[in-house]
Amino acid sequence: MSLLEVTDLGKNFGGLRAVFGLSFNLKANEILGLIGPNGAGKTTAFNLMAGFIPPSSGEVRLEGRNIVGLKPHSIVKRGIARTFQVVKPFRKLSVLENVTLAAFLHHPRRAEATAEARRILGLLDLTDKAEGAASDLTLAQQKRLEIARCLATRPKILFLDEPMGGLNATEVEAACDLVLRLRSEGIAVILVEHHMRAIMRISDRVLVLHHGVPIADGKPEAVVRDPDVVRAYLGEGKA
Amino acid sequence: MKQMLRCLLAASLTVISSAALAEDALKIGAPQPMTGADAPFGDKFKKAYSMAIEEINAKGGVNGRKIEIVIEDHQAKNPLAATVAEKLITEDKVLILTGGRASGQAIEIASVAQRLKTPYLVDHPSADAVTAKGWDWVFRQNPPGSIYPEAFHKFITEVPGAMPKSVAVVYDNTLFGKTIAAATIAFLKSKNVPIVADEAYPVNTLDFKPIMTKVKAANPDYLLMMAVATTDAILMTRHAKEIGVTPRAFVGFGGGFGVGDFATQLGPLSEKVFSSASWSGNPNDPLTAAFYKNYQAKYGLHPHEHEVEGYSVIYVIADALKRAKLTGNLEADRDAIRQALLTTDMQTAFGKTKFGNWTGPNGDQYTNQNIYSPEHSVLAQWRNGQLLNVYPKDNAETAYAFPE
Amino acid sequence: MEMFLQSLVSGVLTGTLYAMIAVGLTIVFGVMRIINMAHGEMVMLGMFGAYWSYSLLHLDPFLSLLLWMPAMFAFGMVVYRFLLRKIIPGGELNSLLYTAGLSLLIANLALLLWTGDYRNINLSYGMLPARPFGISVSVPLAIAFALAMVITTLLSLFLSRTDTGRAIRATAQNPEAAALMGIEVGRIDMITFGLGTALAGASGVLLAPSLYLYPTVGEILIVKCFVIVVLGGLGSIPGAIAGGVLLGLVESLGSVYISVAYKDGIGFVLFLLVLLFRPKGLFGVGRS
Amino acid sequence: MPKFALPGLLVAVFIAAPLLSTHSFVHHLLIMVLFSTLLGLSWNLLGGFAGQVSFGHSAFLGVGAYTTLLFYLKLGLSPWLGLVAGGALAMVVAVPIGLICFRLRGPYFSLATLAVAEIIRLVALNWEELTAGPQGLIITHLPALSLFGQTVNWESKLPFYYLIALLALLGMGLTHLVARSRLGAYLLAVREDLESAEAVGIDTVLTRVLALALSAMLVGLAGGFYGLYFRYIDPDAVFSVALSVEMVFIAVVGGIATTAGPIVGAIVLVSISETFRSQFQSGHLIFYGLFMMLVIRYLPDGIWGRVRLALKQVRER
Repeated sequence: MSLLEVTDLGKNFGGLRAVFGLSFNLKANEILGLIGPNGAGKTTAFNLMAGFIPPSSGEVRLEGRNIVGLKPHSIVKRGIARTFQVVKPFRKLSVLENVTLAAFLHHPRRAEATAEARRILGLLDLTDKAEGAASDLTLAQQKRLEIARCLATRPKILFLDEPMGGLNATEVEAACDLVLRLRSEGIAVILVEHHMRAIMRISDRVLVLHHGVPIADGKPEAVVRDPDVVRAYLGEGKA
Repeated sequence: MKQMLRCLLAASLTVISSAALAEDALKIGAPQPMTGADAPFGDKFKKAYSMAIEEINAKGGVNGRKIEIVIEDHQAKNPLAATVAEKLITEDKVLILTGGRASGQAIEIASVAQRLKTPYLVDHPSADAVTAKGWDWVFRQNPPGSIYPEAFHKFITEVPGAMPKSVAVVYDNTLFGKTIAAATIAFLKSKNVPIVADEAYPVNTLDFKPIMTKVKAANPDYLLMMAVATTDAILMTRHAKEIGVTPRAFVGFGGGFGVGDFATQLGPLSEKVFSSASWSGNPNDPLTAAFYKNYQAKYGLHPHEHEVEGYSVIYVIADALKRAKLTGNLEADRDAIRQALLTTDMQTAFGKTKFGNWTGPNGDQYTNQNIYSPEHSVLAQWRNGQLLNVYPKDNAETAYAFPE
Repeated sequence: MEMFLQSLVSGVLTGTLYAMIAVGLTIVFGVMRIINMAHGEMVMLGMFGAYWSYSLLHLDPFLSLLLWMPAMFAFGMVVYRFLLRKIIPGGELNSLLYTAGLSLLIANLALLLWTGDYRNINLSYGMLPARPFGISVSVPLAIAFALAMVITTLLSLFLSRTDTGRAIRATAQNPEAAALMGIEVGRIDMITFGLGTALAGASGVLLAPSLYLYPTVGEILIVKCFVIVVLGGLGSIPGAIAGGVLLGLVESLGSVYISVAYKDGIGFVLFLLVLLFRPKGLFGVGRS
Repeated sequence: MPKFALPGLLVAVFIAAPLLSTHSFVHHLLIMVLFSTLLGLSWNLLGGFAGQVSFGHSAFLGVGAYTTLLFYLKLGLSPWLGLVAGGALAMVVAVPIGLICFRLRGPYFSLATLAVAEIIRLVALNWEELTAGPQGLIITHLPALSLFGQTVNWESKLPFYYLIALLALLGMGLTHLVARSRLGAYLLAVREDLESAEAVGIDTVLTRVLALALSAMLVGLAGGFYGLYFRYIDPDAVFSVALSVEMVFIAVVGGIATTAGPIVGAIVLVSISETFRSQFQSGHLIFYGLFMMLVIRYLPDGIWGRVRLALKQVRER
């Protein structure tokens, strides 16, 4: 049984078809790259699966149970955590408090939640920033903070929305290493990313969306050679 | 914490300092709205009180002592009315309270006065409850709300052919509007007059045309209108006429139907509109006529109901103060004033005043309510921009006329 | 049928005037994210302006629009420049409470200066209503309606055809981007607040011959105004117009066919219903 | 400092305060201060901590006040029981209101709460069989209460003072507990960003409804106190928009999302309005408005918020 099974997921905004017929499986410990040109519906797909937007059709099964219709927080409780394309830390709160809030999910007592948060900050190299305000972090640090928040909810699957966006080369490297390390700790990852080199390096599989419709699904090397994908990226008539 | 104490200290100091004024004058307290939407009324009463007090003090005061009025602003808010009543009684040490302006505030003041054993002579608030709760320290000169339609009831019963064949009743959903509507609807029902429209509107309605279209469709013989707000009274009449409601008679209940603005703003539309009020002024009475003249001379304004009430209540208080044996002991003096009020029997610009216990038309058991209240009710009619009393006959300045 | 038509006409006429007050509030919100609690007082000032120029200078209130709109525009800019500018970065709640303080200040100053007496303007041509098709239409209200239409049209032309107007719309959509594009957001804020105040003043002038004026009249107008603006979608001008007319209609039809006593309640229920199905109002898209 | 020093001191001050003066009007002012404190505290739980700015809190005040008085006047039950029932009912009423209004955000939420409060006011005004409509409810006599063998006479001020002191302490205690608990942390998260809060597993609707319910309970109790102390309620007085706005003022002047802010705000606002009123018969609201503007302009975090910030800076130096 797959960890996550998505069947025929779709969403219409008014008359606009944002996502259509999205189906795929995610195995435990897998890293799936979700790519596609701007406006292909990647973030919408995240929002649908994580419960932030109700889908118009389709099913999302986590360990065999349909999670469509659940609120985002219950989906988090069941093991799917996400980050945001534009980072959304709790700006006025400290870094530690940001993570503590997430750790409360499994540790109702404040002392325990704080201890857990400190542990996770340590894993992500943010310990020395713990007491500072989240808004004072660099972008790369804020992206790590969001991942730290996710980890504190003990996810089975992580949805990362452009974790490398806006980062420099060294930071991208570090982010790739981080994702691989998370996988080694038993977390499956779906990431939306434009940084193709990073995708090629860390993904086990790549799924390509175009105009909301999946057009390719397979090994990274195979997918980038797929004529449909090339056409989608370069535009009609160029291939 | 320090800051807290300092503020408290500051608050209590203000209280104490303001209490130390004018030791020997006899003090009357009056909570009134001096700010906020009701401020014009507070101002009317202030002018009226001051005039009466100047007159009395000019003639040597009460038993040689001057009288003084202490006005406190309650912003037309009930909790503040209780606050300032408390302050006037315990800090300013007034002998008696008057004023209040609206019924909600009057009930708060009455409740405080009763608890702190200080007489409260009500001059204007008209809710029946003020004198119907058995509060024996509370007196009222003006008639309660349910008396407003009294003259109208007499008129339709006694004048041949005046009994309406059907009525539409339009009233505001305040205590004032509802009390009068209830009293008159009960009376009309007892006379088997069909009520063809019964509409309660919120105060400060900007557009009466929809309601009046409905009234027009019901085609009533009489249109009865109740309004606590002057603006509603005028706008309602205007819209009724503009829509083309054509009953045999328009009858208004409430101060707004009797003020000069009613005629100046409505022009010909005001012609022959009736106003049934607890008090419409009886210019045939020499005291009232003199007050009108003096007030006009002093302030350059034409006084109405509020001013007469405020002016004459001071005379009632001065009369009680004169008869009470004052010893300088506050508690004993307040009780003496209460005793004196119980035996008040006098004539003022407002009419006759004598307090007693009796039963109102809606079944309320009044305590210390002016027993002449039913006689104060007058039916007046607008004629060529002038409000003239038409009924009962004793007060009439001219004969009543039905519109063609 | 006559009853229905009459309430319809009444509703549209009053609704349009509501709408015009609301438009001023909504553009200020759209650009500056301020809920201006003193907006009702600006309407009140417009009403008193019309009253004084009528009673002292015998200027027809509708003509005095030419005097009071620019005056209120300048007044709004002054208020922005000296009182509001520093407050806006403090967030929505603070600016809301600040303008609530301002509204108390203005209303009570007016009370002190002009007393709380009820005043009105009696126009010679306003005594009797016009009666097209047997429906009673008050003449001053009809003139006000027409002028409100003209002003709103001019406003939308200004916003779509002029550079300043376009800059205002850009700032409303995204102040950061507008600033990057070289728009002086501070100047645009000042002009917008002036514009909002001028519109409030103009609606005051237009309403003056039909309503009573007194210093605290703003209170009853502002709550209605909020309902309209939120109903239509904060920041949306077409929304404010639709919301105003809708509220006017609901109040007038509701008081005939449902209950006058619940007239205001019907408006609020409608308001909640609309928000439940469209949480950002009828025309709301807005930025989150 | 030992753990119970500060609360102990606070309780001591509350007990001692009225004994410093024999003026019953000073007692009245103290009661007004604590009543305002309770209002500010309750608004602050929702508006300050959770950032959900309600303009309709008088709805719960009214529910509390009507429940208390109806318990006594219509059912003949003890008004003290009614007070508790009022708080409880306000809490119950808050749940559906929350579920409706929390679908909305920011100013939309604020105005929806105002609309709900106005609708409830109109119902209270027109449902005469239950509420007596605009006539309101009047208490002419409060039965003496027997407490620990002592007879408590409600004609004097002190029993009311200690009652409201108890309620205010309850409010402060509750605020303190919430601020330190998981719920308090969740409220801050909700205030900062609803989507992020959901993303870390916080049920944002439940969290907000909970905050509203607690807040409504406190303001419901305050309403019950209002009814018993002022002895007269009518729909326009207890369901008023002005009262809702006053609650916001108290919390903001004192300092949003703090435990001590509302009491500071209440002391300052009551003192200011008393002082200005006794100095100027009319026009004193001008100064009140000016004061509000100055506080927000120069102390945007409120008076207590500013003091706390200063203390923190001193400590860090």
